[in-house]
Amino acid sequence: ADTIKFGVAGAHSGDLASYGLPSVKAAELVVKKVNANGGILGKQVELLVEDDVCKPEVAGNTATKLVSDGVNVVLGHICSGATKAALGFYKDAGIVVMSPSATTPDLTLSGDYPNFFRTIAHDAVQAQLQVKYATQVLKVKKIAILHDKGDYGKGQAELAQKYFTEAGVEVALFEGVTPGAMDYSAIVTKLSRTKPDLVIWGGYHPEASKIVAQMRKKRMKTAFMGGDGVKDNTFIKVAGKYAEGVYATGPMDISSNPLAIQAKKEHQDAYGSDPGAFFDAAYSATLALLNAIEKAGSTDYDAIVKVLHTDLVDTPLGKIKFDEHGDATGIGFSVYKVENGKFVEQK
Amino acid sequence: MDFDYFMQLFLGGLTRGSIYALIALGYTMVYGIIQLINFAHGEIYMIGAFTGLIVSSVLTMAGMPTLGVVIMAAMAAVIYSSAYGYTMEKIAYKPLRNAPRLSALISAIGMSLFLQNYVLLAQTSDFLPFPSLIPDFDFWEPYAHLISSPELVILATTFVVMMLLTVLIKFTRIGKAMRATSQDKIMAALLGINVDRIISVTFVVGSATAAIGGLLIASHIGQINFYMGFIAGIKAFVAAVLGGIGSIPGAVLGSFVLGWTESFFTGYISSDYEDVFAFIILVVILIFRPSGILGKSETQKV
Amino acid sequence: MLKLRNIQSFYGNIQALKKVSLDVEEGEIITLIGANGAGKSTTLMTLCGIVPARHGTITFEGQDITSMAPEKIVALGISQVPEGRRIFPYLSVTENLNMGSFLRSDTHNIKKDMDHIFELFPILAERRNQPGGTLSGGEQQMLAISRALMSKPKLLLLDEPSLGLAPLITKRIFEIIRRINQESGTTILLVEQNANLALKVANRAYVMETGTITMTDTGKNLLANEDVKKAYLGI
Amino acid sequence: MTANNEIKRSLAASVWFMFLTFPIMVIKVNTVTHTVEWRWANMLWVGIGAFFLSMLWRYLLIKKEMGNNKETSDKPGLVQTITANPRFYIPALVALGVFILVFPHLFSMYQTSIMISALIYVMLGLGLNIVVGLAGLLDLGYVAFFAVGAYSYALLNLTYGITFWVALPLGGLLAGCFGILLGYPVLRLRGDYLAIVTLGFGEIIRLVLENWNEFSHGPSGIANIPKPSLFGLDLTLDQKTIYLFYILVLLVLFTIFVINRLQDSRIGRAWVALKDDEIACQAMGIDKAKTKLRAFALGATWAGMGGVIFAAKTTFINPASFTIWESVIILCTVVLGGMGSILGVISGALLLILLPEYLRDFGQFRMITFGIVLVLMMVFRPGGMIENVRKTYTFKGKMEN
Amino acid sequence: MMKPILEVNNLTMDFGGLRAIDHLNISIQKGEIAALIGPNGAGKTTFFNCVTGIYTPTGGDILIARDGGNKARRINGLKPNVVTKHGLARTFQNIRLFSSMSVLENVMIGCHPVTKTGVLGAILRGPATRAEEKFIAEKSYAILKKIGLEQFVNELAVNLSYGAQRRLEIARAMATDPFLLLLDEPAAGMNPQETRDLDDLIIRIRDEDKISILLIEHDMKLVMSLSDNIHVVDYGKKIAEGTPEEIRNNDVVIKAYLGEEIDA
Ligand SMILES: Nc1ncnc2c1ncn2[C@@H]1O[C@H](COP(=O)(O)OP(=O)(O)OP(=O)(O)O)[C@@H](O)[C@H]1O
Ligand SMILES: Nc1ncnc2c1ncn2[C@@H]1O[C@H](COP(=O)(O)OP(=O)(O)OP(=O)(O)O)[C@@H](O)[C@H]1O
Ligand SMILES: [Mg+2]
Ligand SMILES: [Mg+2]
Repeated sequence: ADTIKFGVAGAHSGDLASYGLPSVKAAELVVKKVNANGGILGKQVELLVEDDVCKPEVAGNTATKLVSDGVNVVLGHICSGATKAALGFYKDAGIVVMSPSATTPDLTLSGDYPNFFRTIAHDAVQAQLQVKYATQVLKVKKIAILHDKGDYGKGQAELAQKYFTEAGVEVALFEGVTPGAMDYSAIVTKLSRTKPDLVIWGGYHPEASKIVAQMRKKRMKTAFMGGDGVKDNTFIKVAGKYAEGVYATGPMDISSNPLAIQAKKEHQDAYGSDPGAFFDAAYSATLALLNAIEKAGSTDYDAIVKVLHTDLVDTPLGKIKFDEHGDATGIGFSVYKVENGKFVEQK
Repeated sequence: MDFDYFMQLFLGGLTRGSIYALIALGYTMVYGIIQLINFAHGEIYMIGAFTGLIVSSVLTMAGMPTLGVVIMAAMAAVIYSSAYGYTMEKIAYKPLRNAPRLSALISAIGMSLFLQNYVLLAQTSDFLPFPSLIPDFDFWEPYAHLISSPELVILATTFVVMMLLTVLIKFTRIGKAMRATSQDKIMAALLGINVDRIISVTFVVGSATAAIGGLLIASHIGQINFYMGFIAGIKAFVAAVLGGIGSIPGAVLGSFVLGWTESFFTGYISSDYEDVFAFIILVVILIFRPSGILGKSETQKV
Repeated sequence: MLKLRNIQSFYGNIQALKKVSLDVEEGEIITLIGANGAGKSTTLMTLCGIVPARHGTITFEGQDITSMAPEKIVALGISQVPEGRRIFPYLSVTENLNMGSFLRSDTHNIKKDMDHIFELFPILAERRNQPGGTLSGGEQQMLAISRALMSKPKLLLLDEPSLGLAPLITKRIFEIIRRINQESGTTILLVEQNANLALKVANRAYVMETGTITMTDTGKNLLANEDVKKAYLGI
Repeated sequence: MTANNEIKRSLAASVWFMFLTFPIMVIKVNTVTHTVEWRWANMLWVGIGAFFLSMLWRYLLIKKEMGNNKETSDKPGLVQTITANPRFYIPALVALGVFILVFPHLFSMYQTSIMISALIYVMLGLGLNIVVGLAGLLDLGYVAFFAVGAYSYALLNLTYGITFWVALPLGGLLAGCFGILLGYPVLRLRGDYLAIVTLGFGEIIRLVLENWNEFSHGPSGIANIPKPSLFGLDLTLDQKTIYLFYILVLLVLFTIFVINRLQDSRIGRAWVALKDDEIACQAMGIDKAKTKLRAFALGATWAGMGGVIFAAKTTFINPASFTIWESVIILCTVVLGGMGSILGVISGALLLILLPEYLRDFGQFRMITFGIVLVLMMVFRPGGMIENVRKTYTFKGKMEN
Repeated sequence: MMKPILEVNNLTMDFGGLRAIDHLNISIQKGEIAALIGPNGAGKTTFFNCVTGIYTPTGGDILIARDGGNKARRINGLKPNVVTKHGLARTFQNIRLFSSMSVLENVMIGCHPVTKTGVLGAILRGPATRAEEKFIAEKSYAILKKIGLEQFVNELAVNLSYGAQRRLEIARAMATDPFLLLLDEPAAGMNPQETRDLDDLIIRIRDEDKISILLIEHDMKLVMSLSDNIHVVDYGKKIAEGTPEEIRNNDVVIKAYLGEEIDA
């Protein structure tokens, strides 16, 4: 029974499974390698994978289950809402949690959860970057903001609205659309009447690709920019030719990072497909967590937290450590543009 | 200019309505015959889309010409959706024919969950790109900003399907048998109607309609995943009820009303409360016409 | 023509028929009388295959139909006016009649038969486009009988055809029964509470009590039978 | 009927399922590498599986039919025997009571915590049972009232610092008022029309919570909702959980008591009558709208109280917890357990909430199993786990001959 | 002369283009047994439906007065449950019993309008509620006894024979404390023996319970032996009114309804 218990929590079934399953795979790959090399502190690492379906009420139970099972550290959760609901339980139990994907600024900035870390930059960073790029490079005067009414999307959109307004850009339209709707022609029609210079999207890529496609089919050429929910290869795959020219902010380009290349290859070897959403962030988080345990020499909460804040670790995202709030340093955002079917980082 | 905007919203609502209608038609047929809210109908539509995608990808890779691919994919989708619909009825609904109606509803919910997760496990949870099966017609290019050629095809298909189904139900022998079966199964049997077969036929026809819908809609929005049927199913169900559940033209009209409501509300007010408004329209209409727009009012004599 | 031998049937776990044997010869009018709940309607439903017979055999024209599907039995030429009328409520009067001829293919005769029906029951002609569900009780009864006639059966099963009919119409119904029996040679199995009229029209009759046939004789003899008089004729 | 025949039919089923699952189980198209993966092994498994399952299926169906026929009315099921005879049910109740009392001390906090979830659903199920099981109104938007309760507590606590114990009745009351408000215009709708309108109301409430940030904090929800306090004592998380567990047990008992009383009353009888025949009911002087509204409001009140507890349990709520899916699950608990039967609804709720939790080890197969269980339960026990045998009022007065 | 307890003036009911009731006038005196007869589709059941609030009449007045006093109350368009509260109760042409309830409970439902326990009362079950429950049960039993169904009290209503079900409907209606009972074809589906019992029962209800009766029936033997007064309608219009003797010999009635000879 002497193992390091590594929890992985997130949506592993249901409609959001595609955001949660890549993290499981990342953790599996890393742990397999670590265990093959003799484990950590002489112990094997044991994965405890628990589904929260991205629902806050389930996340509470998931967290309790992991805590009851004696988990040492947790990778997850995936959705901000579920993360928020679960954090209290981990905090009381003194367990470090690291999310690859929960981007609500509050989670770290509120200071309520010293046990929380993340390997993704929070939404405010992203929004500021979007504003900077839009005003300085694209020189937009008037924008429209759409979101999916969800926890993640609307949060992003609201931050964008705040920063764009501060920057003196007119926000001509701010509306939520229904996720999963079969058709967005009405909102696209409305967009085309508003004539914005840029459409900012807060939300995930499936809706984004539907909206972009419908814009282009209506012969609308307005630029479109999304957040990290859009910067996903599935977006290009799904939106196809309509993806061309779309901007998306996302974690800085790591495709030349040898660790990232290797991780991707491991995934292809093991599962025969390209990795999915948040894979790199999850891979890095797993490395960071395991490294912290190793460096701390135990699974003691304070020791692990201390290492996380101080020790630089080499990951697919680059060399990272965590600032006083728990946000990973050195993993800023960049703006990407789809060119010839690829996200190309814009300098 | 503003008329142009109105027209765009009008046509957009019409397209959205047609999309709902293609699913609502099957819903309403199944409801008509066994008074079951077939929660899993949306999943049949999803399976149609998946089958279409799989077959078309395989054939494309095998080097078949586009037209052939489209035809083969459509046939496969229709055949498989029908087969799933047929099997589903035999497994999950037929044993429950004399059970309380709510039990059948729960069975349908279970079936819906099963089919979703079956596709999730056997295929993927990811969104998959769906090829655009309908090309942009050149002659239509001047009006494409109003309504695109694929949307035009969807509209036309909805119309044709509705007509065919209406003719089927109103004028053919099997249609008469369907109507009789839906009203009194024992009496229908006493008049020489094979009730089991009629119910199966209804599921097959309803599922085939859903498959056509699945293909067209998937090709219109360009993506599919295992979960696409659920929301579509709910919306189509609302549309079918709005129009008067059990009525074929009602399902189409209800879908249009729903489509327009959503479109105009988004266009002139705000899409934030689009669905809220759609449901309010539903409530208001049902308050004034408790059996839906074209529904039959209760004619049970006291 | 029709033979029932030791039929037993159940509703769930309630046994409705304990031991029913009866014979109907071609061209006869047979009446089945009995108190409420004796199992008369169940007998008719069992022989049409709606209620499964758990024991015993039913043969029709020499063919075993005991476990045949209802629609197959009906196709052999049996037609029933069921208890409770079972009019299709959303179909118009004409459509209801058309359903009666569902298995027939002689289109032009169907039209003629329908006109004939409208002659017999003018009120139905007046209501021809009204949904069946909105008809009055008696109108529905007429429609149910007409619908059965539309199928031109060899064997016609009538379950309380006079229920809810005005005296004038009741008389007409019994005339019709006699007439189709004589003119088209239709065999008739009649269940009636109005035992007086029913026994008068019948060649032979069976008396049923709590799921069993207890007596059988010619209609005339039963009319004169003291027990029958007391129990079923109210004399 | 012969075994040979059965095998033939199962073989046919097996072939049919191999055909049916062919594209989805066998072919997997990789759109990145443009390759096709043919998984023929799957087809084999489907074939073999379908063959044996089909045999089993047919066997069970036949058995079910025989069971229907054999079971005589004077031999009630096991459950009925136990619940009807004090000699059996008193010891059973005592044992159950003791078990419940020691439960949180025997098992881990996780077990207690999911038991709390399950008990919340027991409350919801019993509440919905008033609407669906007793009054026969199909309500697909029950979660709306649950949301009203949860948000009542969260918001009142946030703005006015109102505590759990004040919020509990208040949340119930508010939800009840909502029930009347929403019910009034739509109760004349019949059957499935009512179902769809209630579904609409459920969605409206959720969408308003999602969109109206100023009021409800939008989709990001409300966090740090306090758990109930015990005389201002400072409790650990563990103790708080146990405390909440006991509160719920009491509330469930209270619910059972109330429903029992209602069932055997003038009101309860009116509900049953209304379910049987609305027109005859009105002809007996029963006000249809008022009677239905009562059921609706009572059901809503319980959902509201459930919502308050839910908020206290999760300490975080957002609109995503109140989707149609939630209403559907609650409905499933009612029907699966046995509509109208208190014991049935309780077992249904426990099964449906605990099952997915205990199926955690199934991982991805969890939901598919869940779906299969729903279908199988309904096919083989359409009346629910514990079929409701309505206890009719027995005349106890003297029956002179 | 006493004022009528039910007075219907110029009642008209249209269904789309169909006029089912056409300026019909009928009045019922206290203590009378009246019959409403007429061909199928004449509008008899529709008349009941209008009077009991199931349909809102297109035109005309329906007035009731419990004691035949001068204070008549207009009940057009009131809801069925309100009409019942005012003292009109009915049975249905197609039996409409509460199928999942016992015989006793069916009658107990009939007591609904004369009792008043609410939600709170039901939950608390105080002495008043308990007394009321006892009262309901005993009253219902007494009615069943009068109707002759007491041996079936705890039986499910659906398990009764047809004739018994018809009588149970009458019992249920009586439980609402009506002053006028409207019976729609009470003898349909009964054999002659049962019909005779019904005859006695109706007379007893009138004499012992002081409930007046209006019945629709096609069984002429029953109608002729029971009725004080017979109203004949055809195509929604009244074509005759009078004592059984008068009606039996009325040519118009014979032609439209009875046929040449009657077995009575
Ligand atoms: N659907 C049913 N479910 C359960 N029991 C039934 C059902 N139909 C009839 N029964 C029972 O079966 C027995 C026979 O009923 P059946 O209807 O055949 O009698 P009947 O002779 O036609 O009487 P009636 O003169 O009242 O029509 C009765 O005891 C009745 O209660
Ligand atoms: N809801 C309705 N819609 C249309 N027509 C109706 C409706 N209800 C009744 N009718 C018609 O009104 C006429 C009177 O019907 P009603 O039921 O009152 O007849 P009735 O006198 O009771 O006849 P019966 O003796 O056959 O029961 C009938 O011709 C019937 O078709
Ligand atoms: Mg009968
Ligand atoms: Mg009538």
